[in-house]
Amino acid sequence: MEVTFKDVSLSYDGSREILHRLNFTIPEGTLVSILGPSGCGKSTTLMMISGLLAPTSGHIFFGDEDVTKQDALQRKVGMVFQNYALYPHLKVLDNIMFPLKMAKVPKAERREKAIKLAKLVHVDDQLDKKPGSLSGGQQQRVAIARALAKEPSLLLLDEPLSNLDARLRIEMRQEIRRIQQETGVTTIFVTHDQDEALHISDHIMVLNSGKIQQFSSAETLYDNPSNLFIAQFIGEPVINTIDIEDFDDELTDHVDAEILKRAKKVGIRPEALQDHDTGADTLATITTKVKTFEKFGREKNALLDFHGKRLLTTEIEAELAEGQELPLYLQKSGFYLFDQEGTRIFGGDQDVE
Amino acid sequence: MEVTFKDVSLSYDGSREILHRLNFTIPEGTLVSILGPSGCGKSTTLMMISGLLAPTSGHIFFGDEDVTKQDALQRKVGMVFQNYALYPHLKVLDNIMFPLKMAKVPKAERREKAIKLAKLVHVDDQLDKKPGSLSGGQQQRVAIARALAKEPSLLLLDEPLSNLDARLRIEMRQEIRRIQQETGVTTIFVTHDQDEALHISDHIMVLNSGKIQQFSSAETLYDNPSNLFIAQFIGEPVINTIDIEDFDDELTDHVDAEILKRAKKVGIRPEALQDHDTGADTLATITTKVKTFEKFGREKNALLDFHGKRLLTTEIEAELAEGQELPLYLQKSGFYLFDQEGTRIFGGDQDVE
Amino acid sequence: GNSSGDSKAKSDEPVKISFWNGMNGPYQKALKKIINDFNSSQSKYKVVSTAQGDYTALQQKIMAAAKSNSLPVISQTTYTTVPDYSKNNLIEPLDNYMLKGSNKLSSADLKDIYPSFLSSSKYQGKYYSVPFSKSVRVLYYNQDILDKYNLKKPTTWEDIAKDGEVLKAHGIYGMGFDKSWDMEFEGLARQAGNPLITKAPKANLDAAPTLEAANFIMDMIKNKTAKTAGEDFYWTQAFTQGKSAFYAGSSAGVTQMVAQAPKSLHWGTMPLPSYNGKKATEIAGNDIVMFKSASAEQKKGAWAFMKYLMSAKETAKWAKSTGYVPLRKSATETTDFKKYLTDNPYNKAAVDSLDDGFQSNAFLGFSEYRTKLLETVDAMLTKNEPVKKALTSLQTTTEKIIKDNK
Amino acid sequence: MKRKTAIILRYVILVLGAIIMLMPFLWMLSTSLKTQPETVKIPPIWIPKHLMFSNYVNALKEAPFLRYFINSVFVTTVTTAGQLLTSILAAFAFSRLNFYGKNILFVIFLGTMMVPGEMLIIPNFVTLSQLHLVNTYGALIIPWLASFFTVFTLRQTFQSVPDQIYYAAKIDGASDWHYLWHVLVPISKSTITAVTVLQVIGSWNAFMWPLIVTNTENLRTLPVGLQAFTSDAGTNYALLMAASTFVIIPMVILYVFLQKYIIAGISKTGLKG
Amino acid sequence: MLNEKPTLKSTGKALLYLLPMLIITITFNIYPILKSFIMSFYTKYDFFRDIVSQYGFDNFKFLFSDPDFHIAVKNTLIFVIGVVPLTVIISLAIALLLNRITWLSGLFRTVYFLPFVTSTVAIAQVWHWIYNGDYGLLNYFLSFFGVNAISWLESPHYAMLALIIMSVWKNLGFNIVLFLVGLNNINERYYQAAKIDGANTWHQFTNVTVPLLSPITFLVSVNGVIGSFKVFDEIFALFNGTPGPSKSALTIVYYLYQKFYTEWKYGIAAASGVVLFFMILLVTVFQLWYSKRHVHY
Ligand SMILES: Nc1ncnc2c1ncn2[C@@H]1O[C@H](COP(=O)(O)OP(=O)(O)OP(=O)(O)O)[C@@H](O)[C@H]1O
Ligand SMILES: Nc1ncnc2c1ncn2[C@@H]1O[C@H](COP(=O)(O)OP(=O)(O)OP(=O)(O)O)[C@@H](O)[C@H]1O
Ligand SMILES: [Mg+2]
Ligand SMILES: [Mg+2]
Repeated sequence: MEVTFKDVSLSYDGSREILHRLNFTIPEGTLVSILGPSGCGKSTTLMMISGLLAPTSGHIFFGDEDVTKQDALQRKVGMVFQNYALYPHLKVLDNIMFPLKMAKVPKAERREKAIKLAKLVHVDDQLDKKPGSLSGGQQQRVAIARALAKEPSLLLLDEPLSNLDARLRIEMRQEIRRIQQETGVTTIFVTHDQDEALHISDHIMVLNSGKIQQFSSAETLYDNPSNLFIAQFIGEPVINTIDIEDFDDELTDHVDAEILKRAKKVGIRPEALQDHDTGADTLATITTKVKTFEKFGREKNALLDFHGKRLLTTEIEAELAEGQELPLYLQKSGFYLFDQEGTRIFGGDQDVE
Repeated sequence: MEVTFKDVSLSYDGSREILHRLNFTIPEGTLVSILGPSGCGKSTTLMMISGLLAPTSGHIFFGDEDVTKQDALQRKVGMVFQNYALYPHLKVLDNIMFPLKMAKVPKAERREKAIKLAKLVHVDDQLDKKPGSLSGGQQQRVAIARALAKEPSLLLLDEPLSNLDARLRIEMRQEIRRIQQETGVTTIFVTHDQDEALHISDHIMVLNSGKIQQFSSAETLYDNPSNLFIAQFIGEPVINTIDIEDFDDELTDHVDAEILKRAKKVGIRPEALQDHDTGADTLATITTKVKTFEKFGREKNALLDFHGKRLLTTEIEAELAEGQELPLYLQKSGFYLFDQEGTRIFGGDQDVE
Repeated sequence: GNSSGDSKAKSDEPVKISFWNGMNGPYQKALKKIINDFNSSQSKYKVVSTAQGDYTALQQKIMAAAKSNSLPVISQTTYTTVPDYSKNNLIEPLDNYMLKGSNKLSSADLKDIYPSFLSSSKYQGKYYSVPFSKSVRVLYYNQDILDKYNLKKPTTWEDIAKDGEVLKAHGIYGMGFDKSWDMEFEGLARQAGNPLITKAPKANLDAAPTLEAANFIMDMIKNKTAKTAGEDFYWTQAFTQGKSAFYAGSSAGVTQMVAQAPKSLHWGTMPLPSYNGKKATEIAGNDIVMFKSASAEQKKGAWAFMKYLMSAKETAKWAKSTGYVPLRKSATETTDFKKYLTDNPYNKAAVDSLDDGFQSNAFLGFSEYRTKLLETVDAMLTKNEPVKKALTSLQTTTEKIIKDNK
Repeated sequence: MKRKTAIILRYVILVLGAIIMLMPFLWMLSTSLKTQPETVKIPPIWIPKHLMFSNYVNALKEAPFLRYFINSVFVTTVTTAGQLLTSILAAFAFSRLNFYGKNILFVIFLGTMMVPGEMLIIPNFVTLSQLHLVNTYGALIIPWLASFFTVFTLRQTFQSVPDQIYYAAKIDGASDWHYLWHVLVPISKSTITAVTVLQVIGSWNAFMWPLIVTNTENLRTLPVGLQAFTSDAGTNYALLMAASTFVIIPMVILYVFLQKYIIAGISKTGLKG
Repeated sequence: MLNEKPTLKSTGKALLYLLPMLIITITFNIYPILKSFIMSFYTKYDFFRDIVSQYGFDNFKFLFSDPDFHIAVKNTLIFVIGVVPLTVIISLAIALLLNRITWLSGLFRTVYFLPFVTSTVAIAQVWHWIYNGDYGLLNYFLSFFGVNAISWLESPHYAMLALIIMSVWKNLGFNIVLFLVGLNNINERYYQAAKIDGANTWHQFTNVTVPLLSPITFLVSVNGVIGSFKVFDEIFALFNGTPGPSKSALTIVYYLYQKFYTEWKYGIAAASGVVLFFMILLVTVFQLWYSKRHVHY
């Protein structure tokens, strides 16, 4: 099912608009992640797709059909709610079976299917419990199983893995991806975990303050952030951002003067600060001073001082002493300039949007 | 406040035991994270510390005082619940002020304090809303503010950041860490995010199936996993685990024969498979065949075939062709042997537990 | 408690006589006026009346007060409760005041009061109550119907039955009864030869005159020449709508009839016709009793008040302002009262009936018996139970009630 | 289209139902404006020829209604407030506290509802008289300060409040007492409003009891005043209905005012879960 | 604590909460109830002076052999079975409708509550008119369906039905209010989940509303059962102080009332009260037992 928003706006109270004229198309059979800061309108968007919330203005299409006026029942989507919304009076098994019961699947079959799904999400040892006596993560998994049980043509998942541990999370996201690819169900996945979004999705939509910031593939998002917000939002550790004024003339020879004039902010990904010359990929050289050097597990972070500003790099192997001077090689990939409005004007692949 | 568990067991229904004879001490003024798979008993442990749940057997001490029989009111801890548990009838501001009201803080003062906390967690623009019209992440932040308002001597946080986006999450955990260090409040932090646990905590307790697997610093956990479960649970990507039988004689010269005989499983961290000899750190050499090579953002993963088993490494820089033969150098740090019961018998620092 | 405490009142203050009653609205006002008159007519006693709502509430209240020793000095009640009250030693026989002592009723007084009132005040040879708010059964007739179908006012019940036959053809009933016709029934039975229960008491419920009376009424009803009010309870409404030529109802209903009847309707009242050459009409209403728990002083005062109520002047005043009947003959003979009757012709029939008035004999278990009687009438009407069968079974039940209460 | 028909159907059913529900009320209003003959017209008439507003004036003259009104307000207020207090406390104990004999005590209390009130009038009168409370406001109020129905209703609502909220309150330093008044009561305000309305009306309309335990006009309440229109001779319906209207109008106003609280509750958030 | 067992301390604390209620209830409910229970064993008794000269089971024996009491028990049971389910179903249905409209909802809610405040005299009058055999509204409606005029209040066959209809009607307002409260306490999110799961309006009702409303339904039905067993006022109003044609509306409380206040047979009245009490208790305990399994708090 292809989902299209045409100028969709929403306001809960009729005065403050939460979403502003959203326009997008989610192609049939893809898995799209929605990323964005807390409170930006992700859940609201899902609620509108599901039909539980009607847009204040604009139109929603499933394929060619305008479904704006259809209610949730008619739209027949599957959904995992952010707060799970399990039926408190039903046992786990009955919760999972509920959509099947509504679809009038014969009893034996629905039972079998529900048990299969319970196994998939590892709650098959909790089938006789009520949601109230499950752990947070178990509840969440039951909610996933319930949504999958329906085999909808559109699956909406609102932070479905937020309460699972890292191992299970990876397993679950792989399962979701597998099922999605096997059945070809269009899936929209809200997450706050970028890694998850990067691994699981065909496309990522980044929302902020009720507006779409960028809607593209994971790599594009990372390599070609369309604005400063995206550059800062995507990537861990966060991109180094400093003012253009903090540079002396390190950039003059390497960037067009015209562009340099318009530029306001400089973004440098931590891995774009190499301790050795990489040849063609190197854009410029800067000199920094080591402030701290830390190691967590496999990660090594060096915090550097550059003209009084902080820079972080992850690319230094050897242990460094504090205060040590360090020349660094700015890599082309991972170096961006942004103008007054935050739009990217240099770096990345200019053609890709 | 130092928290001590002595032989604490718990069963909800009187038949199935959820926690088995837990023994631990959380030193005063530290921040301890509890990590563990979903459903292992993390929330249950917190509930017992807070006094909302009485242990089936065993004793709980705050400092020298046995508080087992005290209820939550007497224990005066602060807590963020996994499901937030905000008061549905109170506005955000009143929710945050509630503990202050109970503590009979004068009205003006409590208001001021609550607004300060609301700013800290970025919900100061939502003060007049009821919890029902907040987004998931906003609710969670209100819950954090409410718990902090109380200024307890013991702070319990049950996955307090699970619904926040990456940026906010980091900001919040840093705030929590800062407040914890400034006030010296003993803090127990349940999370499923290892990265979070590694960054924020003084010690990490790993629970599984109601038993403590290891309680140590973040590095020790990573470098010296006390058993196979820990080794597999901690670290991303997950450690490579293969049976000892899958080795021919690559290890014979490097590991004590006695130990090799007892060994059952071999654990090799992805970064302990280097493509070049590192000298003293290299333990042994193996030959593998490249299966796939992937790149996500900064990450490069090579999947290799070793005697028909899968091995993953993250240490290969250059792009590799499929099927290519590749000699790899097994590093000492990151190579472990585990016996039948899963206990580590080789690798890591044997003295550290 | 308003009896014992108050009796020790200082000598210069009047003795308080508490008086409970079930009078409401205009009746309550009329009563208050008479009490005020009494209170200002002397300085020794002060009657304080309390309206206790309807009779049901009044009965419950007396029961509760008796149980908690907080009875008033006097109270309104139906005379049929006298056997029960006296058995439980709650009420004071009035003989010592009424027949003896300085303030007794003279023999002229006793003769003047209608005998039926006096006889019902007497239980087991002693007076226990004095009559107070009394009404009788009278016959309402619709003059318009009589004129239209050339009928005369009936002199006998048989006339009514005959008129019924005439009117039946025109869809009009001859006679209308209230929901239950037990009062007319008892009247007819007496005229036929015996009261339903004798003073003894002995039940005559399956005696021939009783059966005759019941059959007479039931035959009319089955014949559709008479009808009971049924769900309407009183036939008043139906009468004002011209559904029947006659209606045997309470004289207390006159006020209501006046208020409800359309101005265009010509109607009147007359004493119930005779049957078997005799006349009898049942008296209903309430008496006043004096409770034992009061002090001697209060009792004396209470008697003074009772006597005052029965005086010709006051009873006439009471009758005029309420529509109840006066208690003595002399009260009806004053010019003042005669003028009242000319002004209010509808009220005349009641007064005219008084000479033929009777009241059922009260005995222990009377209310239970009365419940059964009403049930029996109801069974004949709603279950079509044969008269004989119904009354035979009522006889058995009543005999048992009488026996059980011996 | 389907949705529209559903809405219309709803209104049609509701309007039909409303007519049946309204009938006695309209009857009361209409009768209160009739002349006496009109009140007993067969078949009944709904719209009187002349609206007899004078009935109201006349009705109010029949009894000391002002005094009755003040008594009613006083007795109703104190009774309702007291009853709410005792009931809230008891309902809390039954819904939240653990104690020995809880179930048995609950059934015993429930048992008190199973005995017809008609049986209690006399013994309670005796008790009050032993306490020297007959013919005081105390007699009108004290026996009604506990109602197990209210306890039961509140318990059902209190029990629906999720445990998590209770825990959160405990953590926030709220004792059971504070939890009750700062959390449970405000959360349950729709139920509390509902039982308040029911109790106010019950107390306002009480008839038999005030009659029995008082002996002076000064202590009597409005429903007693309605007696003025009934007697042996029949009932003056026009005046009775005028007075009845006067008696119930405060209740209607109260209900209109409070009904939005009954519905508002915690609205969308809800309690369950 | 969540899994705490009762202790002496917690019991003491609970008692403090229960105390005000206990004092009143013991004095004005439990004590008189016990007294009347004991009274049911008095066979010779001076009520006013409280002198008992003989105890025994005669009062109960009398009841079991009294045909009137049999009728009363039968009628009471018919009434309860007739009234309770109807009241629950109709008031729930109306509450649902009222909950689903927005336009004029306040007005409708008030209208449906009015019978609860309207004077009983007016109610009795209107119902007399509705039930009137000749010109009654009900017969008028029925005549459209070819039903011959029924004298509702005068026929032993229909009187009970008439009583049931009026009682259901009279109790609606009150129960609608309770159901409205209950409906508003159900979290919207369960309906959202149910819609997503493909539940149509009916299925939402049976799978979300019914189970989550069960505490209120339980309350309404327990209260309804108890109240219906005790029916009295309605009979008095509808049948002008009689137990209906041919005792067709004679119920236990009516019987009790008659024995107590008009026949002064206190022992028998008390005994009938005891029988009634145990009948209600039986049903209520069954309801409690059922609720343990089917009521979701
Ligand atoms: N109220 C309860 N009654 C019965 N069993 C319960 C109850 N609460 C939790 N459990 C069970 O106890 C175990 C531990 O639950 P707990 O909530 O402590 O897990 P957790 O470690 O917090 O998991 P998660 O990360 O998913 O929140 C689970 O198997 C759960 O099903
Ligand atoms: N029912 C509601 N009434 C009013 N405002 C609401 C309501 N629900 C959400 N909002 C507001 O709308 C905005 C968007 O909420 P939404 O739940 O869509 O955020 P979100 O992107 O899902 O955030 P999170 O990641 O924290 O869940 C928030 O500012 C929130 O406060
Ligand atoms: Mg959300
Ligand atoms: Mg948990």
